Amino acid sequence: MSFPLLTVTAAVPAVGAVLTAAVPAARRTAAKWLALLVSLATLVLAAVVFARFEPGGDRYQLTESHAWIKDFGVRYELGVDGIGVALIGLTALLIPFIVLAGWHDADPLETQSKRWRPTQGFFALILMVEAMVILSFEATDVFLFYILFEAMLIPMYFLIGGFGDRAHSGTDENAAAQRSYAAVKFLLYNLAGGLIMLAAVIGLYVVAGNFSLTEIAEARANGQLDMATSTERWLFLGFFFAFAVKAPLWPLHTWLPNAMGEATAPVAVLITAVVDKVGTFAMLRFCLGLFPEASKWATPAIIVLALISIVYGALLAVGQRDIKRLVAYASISHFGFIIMGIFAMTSQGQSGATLYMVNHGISTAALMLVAGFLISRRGSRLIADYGGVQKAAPVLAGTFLIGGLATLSLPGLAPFVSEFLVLVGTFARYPVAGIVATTGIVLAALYVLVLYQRTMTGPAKEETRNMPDLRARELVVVAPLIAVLILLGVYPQPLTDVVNPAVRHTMSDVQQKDPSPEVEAAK
Amino acid sequence: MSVLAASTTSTGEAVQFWVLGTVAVIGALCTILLRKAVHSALCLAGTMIILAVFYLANGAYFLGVVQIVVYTGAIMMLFLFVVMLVGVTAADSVKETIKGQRWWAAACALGFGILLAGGIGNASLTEFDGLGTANAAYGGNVEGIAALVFTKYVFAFEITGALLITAAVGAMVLTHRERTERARTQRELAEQRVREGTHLPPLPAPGVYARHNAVDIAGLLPDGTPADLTVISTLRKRGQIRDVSGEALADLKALEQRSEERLGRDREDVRDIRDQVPDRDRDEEEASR
Amino acid sequence: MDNLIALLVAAPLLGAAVLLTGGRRLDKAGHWLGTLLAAVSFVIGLVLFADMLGKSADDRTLHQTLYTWIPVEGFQADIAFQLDQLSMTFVLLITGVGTLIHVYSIGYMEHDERRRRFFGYLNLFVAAMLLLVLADNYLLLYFGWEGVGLASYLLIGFWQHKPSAATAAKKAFLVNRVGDMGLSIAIMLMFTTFGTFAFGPVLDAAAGGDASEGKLTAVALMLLLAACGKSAQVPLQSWLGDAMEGPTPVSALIHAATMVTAGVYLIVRSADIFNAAPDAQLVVTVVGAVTLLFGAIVGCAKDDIKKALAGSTMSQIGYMVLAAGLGPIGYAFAIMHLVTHGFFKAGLFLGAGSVMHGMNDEVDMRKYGGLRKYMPVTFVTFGLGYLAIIGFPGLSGFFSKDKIIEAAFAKGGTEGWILGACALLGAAITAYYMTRVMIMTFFGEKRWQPAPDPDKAASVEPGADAHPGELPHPHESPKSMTLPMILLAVGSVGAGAFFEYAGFVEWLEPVTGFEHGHSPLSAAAVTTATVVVMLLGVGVAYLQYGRRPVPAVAPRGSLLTRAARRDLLQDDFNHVVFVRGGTHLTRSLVYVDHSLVDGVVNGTAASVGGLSGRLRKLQNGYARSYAVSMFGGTAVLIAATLLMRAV
Amino acid sequence: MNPVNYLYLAALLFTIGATGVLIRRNAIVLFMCVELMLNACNLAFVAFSRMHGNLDGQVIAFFTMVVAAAEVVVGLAIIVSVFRARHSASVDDASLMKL
Repeated sequence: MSFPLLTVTAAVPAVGAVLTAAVPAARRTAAKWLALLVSLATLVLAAVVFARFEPGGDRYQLTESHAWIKDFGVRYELGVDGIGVALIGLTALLIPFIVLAGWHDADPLETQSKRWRPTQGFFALILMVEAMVILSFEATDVFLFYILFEAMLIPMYFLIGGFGDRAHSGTDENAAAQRSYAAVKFLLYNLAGGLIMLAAVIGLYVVAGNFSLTEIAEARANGQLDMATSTERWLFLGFFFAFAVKAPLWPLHTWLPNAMGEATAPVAVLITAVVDKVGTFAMLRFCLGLFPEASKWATPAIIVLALISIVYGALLAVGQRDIKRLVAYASISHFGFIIMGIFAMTSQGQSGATLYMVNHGISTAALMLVAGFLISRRGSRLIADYGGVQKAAPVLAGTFLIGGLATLSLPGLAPFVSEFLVLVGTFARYPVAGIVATTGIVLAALYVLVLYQRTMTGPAKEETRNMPDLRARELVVVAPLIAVLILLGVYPQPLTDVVNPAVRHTMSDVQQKDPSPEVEAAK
Repeated sequence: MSVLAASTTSTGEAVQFWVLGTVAVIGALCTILLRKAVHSALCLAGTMIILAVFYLANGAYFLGVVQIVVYTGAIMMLFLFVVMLVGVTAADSVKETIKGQRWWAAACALGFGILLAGGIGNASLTEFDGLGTANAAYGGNVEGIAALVFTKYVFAFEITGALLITAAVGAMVLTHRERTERARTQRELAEQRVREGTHLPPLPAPGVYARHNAVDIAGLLPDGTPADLTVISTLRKRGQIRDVSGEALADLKALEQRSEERLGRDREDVRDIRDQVPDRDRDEEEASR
Repeated sequence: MDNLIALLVAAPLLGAAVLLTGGRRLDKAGHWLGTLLAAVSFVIGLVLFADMLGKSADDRTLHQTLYTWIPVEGFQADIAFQLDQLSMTFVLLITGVGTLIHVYSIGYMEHDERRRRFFGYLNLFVAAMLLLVLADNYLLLYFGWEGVGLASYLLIGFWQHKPSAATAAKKAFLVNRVGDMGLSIAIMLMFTTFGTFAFGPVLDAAAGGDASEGKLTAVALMLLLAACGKSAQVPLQSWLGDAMEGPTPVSALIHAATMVTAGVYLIVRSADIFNAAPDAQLVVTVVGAVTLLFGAIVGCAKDDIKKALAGSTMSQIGYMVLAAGLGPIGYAFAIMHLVTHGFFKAGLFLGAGSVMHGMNDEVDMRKYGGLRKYMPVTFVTFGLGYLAIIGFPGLSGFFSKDKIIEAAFAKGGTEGWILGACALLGAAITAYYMTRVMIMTFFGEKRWQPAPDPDKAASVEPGADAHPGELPHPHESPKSMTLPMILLAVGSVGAGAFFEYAGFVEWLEPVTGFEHGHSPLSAAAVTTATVVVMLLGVGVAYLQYGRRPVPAVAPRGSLLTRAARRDLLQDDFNHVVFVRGGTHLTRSLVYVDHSLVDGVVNGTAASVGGLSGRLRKLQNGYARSYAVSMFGGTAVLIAATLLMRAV
Repeated sequence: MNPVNYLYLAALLFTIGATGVLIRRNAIVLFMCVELMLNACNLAFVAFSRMHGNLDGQVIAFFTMVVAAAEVVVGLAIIVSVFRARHSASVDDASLMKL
């Protein structure tokens, strides 16, 4: 038996979380360093996974399989394909920055008791989320995945509800009420999705007799497992609903702006850049892998919803007055692109969607973390409270602009590659959808530039005149992210190399071929 | 009674069943309907004894005896003790406080009873074996039960033993009251009385000297009326004060009558005093006797 | 030789990277570094040019492939360059003019504390522009296309503390994005039609007639949309006037000489597609003709010297687009006019910058007058540029513009006549407004003696040495500024004749193709007509502004004048339709999101909560009450059991 | 007579006991009613034991008694301590089990 690399990759942050939580109250700083070290160790392990993964090899690699609940055929079954590897890499890459960006976000307040240990809890919860997310990218057992999918709500709930943004307008009680509203909304929304998924998981078990993704997919491909069309559709919808809540897809999106608005910036990044990716990832792996026919059946409707998400999210982003909510709506728009790419059922679309998941994670992290630094300086989330920051803090403004440009998919930065692939892939099959989606790029420019103009340019306001520029710690957070954005923007090959084979498998799962160009078709 | 293997029972047992069964049901009804807890307890004890007889009639000799000894003798007595502790005379109010409770209870009980009866009627229990062979297997009912208890049910038996011990300890823990604060000294008590200023000297002693010296008899005020303050608070709360003022006044009246007759004088005001005697709680007085 | 192509882009890119991340320690030498790297790029360009001249005409195209940019199943985009005659022309224009403007900026931005960053942005622009013209596929071109958009955004908004500059920058980027949308749709169409978007295969396939004309027309129209955005053609022209908020060198380099001509490049580059889509070509010519008149009319009404020149730019690019729309008879002339325009318009802008430099950054021409004595060099160079743009015989504008007018007539049919007439009319108006600018600035009496209006002074460009509130002391600019102006003036004078006689058309022919048009009018007739209308325009302007004093406050003017001052109401239209409409749309959507989408969710939550509140009353805390429910429940269970048994 | 009548009697007694639980408020009486229900069950056990000729029923009844004894001990102790704390043996006074 080989070394259980995947288990270890997920276990390191989990153990780290427990250790961090156990650090005594007085040794706050030690807890932070511990969390940072653990997250860096996880990053190293993820790099090892990346290196050990052979793009030309089997579909699922580094597999592990142990019996878990024998009576129901539930197995502890892990394995990664290229998509999983890319997303594990994203998660492991972002967590150290999230930890570093949230360095002071959970310091206990003066008024709190000395025995209270919010810092330890904060970092432990972040590591816990990391462990669960990584494991969910690795799980090839539907039941195991379901458990993780649901379980990660718990630490997220506490992160949102327990550690709110200290920059808020209004009284503390008011802010606490809003925070708890956001946390409960997050939880209920996702639980509702999860419950419906549970029903579908049980249904799948009844139909298929086990939970193994690989076995079920294989049986379906061989024709050993026949599902009635309606059964398959219902099961598909059950899974898809849960993932669409998590992703989030219009009209199931309203929890995201609340959650991202009320949480601290690092937690907001954790939500949108990491946890939500589980939803889109699962669409690719489980919806398409388990229910290819139903996926094809539902595609038109999903494409329409995704289009609405794109345009609607962008328009609402334009209309926001709160920086973080603006980013949240922008994310909704971007998730629309990802989902559209997945269901376009073309190689370009799906590769693009996978790259989009990674790139959106990094670009949103860059934008949101810088926004968090900005907000922490002024103590307000309202765009109208800023102006002329550029003069006082040029580096902050510059990094903010780069994050924004990445969000609007400027060529040369990573998101462009993925967005264009999604557009091309969609256009090849659904030209009208492709054209409508391109309006998204105009609207993206609008909300990003309006945000930049209102916060960074113009005459400096009294409160922003002496705003300090980025500190060393903050620069350490932002600079590598920007470097990665540029690198993946001009040289995305390392990613595409691992993603392409996985997409080829997915395409064969759904038995789709790329539409061939008109000229070739004519010949 | 020795051979209980038929599908019917003897006529004697039938008579016994119908007579005692009726009494048992009446006892049960009285248990739940009588207002005073002590009456309920007594009725229940009666029902249990009848059940013991039924056990015996069913060939469960050991259980019949245990029922009397343990249930009626020990458990019911325990009930009575507690009733005594918390107030033997306190009667429940008959007024229902929860809206619709009685109706719901009645409806549920009726439905439940009918369903149970229907269930029993539905079951095919037309013939039965009797306990003859079973009792005879080990040479008697007690031996048979013993054999079962110490073989097949030995674990259950041991566990019930543990349960009993635990229950005993639990009961002690629950009822034992740890003194959580230092007992106040007499000096402190005196100071408190002074501070409160309601009743400075020690409370007057109960009893009417030379006539009654029991603690439940209130001392008499100079005008012959009883002073409740002289009786300890427990009895006062239970309303168990024996009032002898009437007696005393009657004696006084008789004395005055005699002296009247002797002196030939008419004293109207004595009658006034007698009218002031409250004729309250006549039934309570009876209850305390 | 091939490997040098990447260096062309790399040099300024390196400059941008170093200058933008280097921090304050580069403040002292940053501008020299930027200028040097632009010059290096120019030198490499010259080397490659010399090499190219040494080869035969059909063998001049160079390719360099660096690596595969986006390798995805069925989709391959390379980082690969293609250097042919067309690209070469642009490379020399961009790096040449670019270097001159770097030099000019050293003086112009001398007192700006953020000069290092300015040079970083300029370098970034040069790199992106080179990438645009050197790309060998449309996706890489798109990269450069957006890159110049970004550089333009950064440079227009360079003085970010001015809200007007920030707004103008945002507007420019947004309007350009609408055009970019066209480009990306065009690329997607190419991909689905041809399975690739590299120049070679796509253009060959288009020329070979493999694709349906409908598809090609769609592609061409989308490319035109892109060109309209970048080249400020109607209907996406509104950003160019506002873009003058940027520092003047930026206006000269980006918004006159190079970036705005990218649209023309795109059309000429995609010549094979347009050739195969005649309907699209017609649209192109119409857009060009409308814009050339539009820009000219706007240029007549503006009192702001830079905005007048911006109108002129729009108009001149209109000429180029018109020429490009004419097909093989016009491509070469479009590029020729593009290059000559690059020289004289850059010269004019630099001249304007020099004037503003000397006039306390005053931009209102009504506050100029009689400056020729104070700024002789500026006067002479500006004057030569002026003569070139109005098409004075012998100067560069004459050669290029005359050819375009001729080609327009040669289009043939009614269209030819209409387009030719438009072009001629445009020439007349050009002469008129440029004369107006010239007279108002350099001739007549001084109108700047009283101190500039304080309100005005505060709102003007706080460029190099702004001392608002002080009296202007018109003076000649430093050498670093005049030298580029002189060089550009030389170009304005000589470029046309040089191209005419050195065989520019033949040089471009392998790339763009060339046909001689058959004009219904003889070449001599067209030339005569052009010169006559030009003189007419000059004359009218002289009568209106030279003979009479210019009022310091603009008269109300006719309806047309007033409309032209407001960019022919285009901005008002945009404001009403897009800005206000968009604001209402987003506001109502925010409302919908909050009350409808979220309302359904919160409503569900509230109704569940209400139901629970009612059910909660059953939970009254009385054990007996619970006992009843348990008892009832047991009864129900028994009933169920019995029923099950009964069934 | 059929011994099934014992079962009917047990059912009746059980129902009476249950009704008592529902309508009485005095915790002690309530407890007695519970005892009544237990006894009714015991009667049923014994009757069944006789019917099936099997002593197991009696053993179970025996255990029931033991458990009932334990329950009574603890229950009464609870009543006493509650009475001490609240000076009341009414179950309705302890109505804190609500939202």
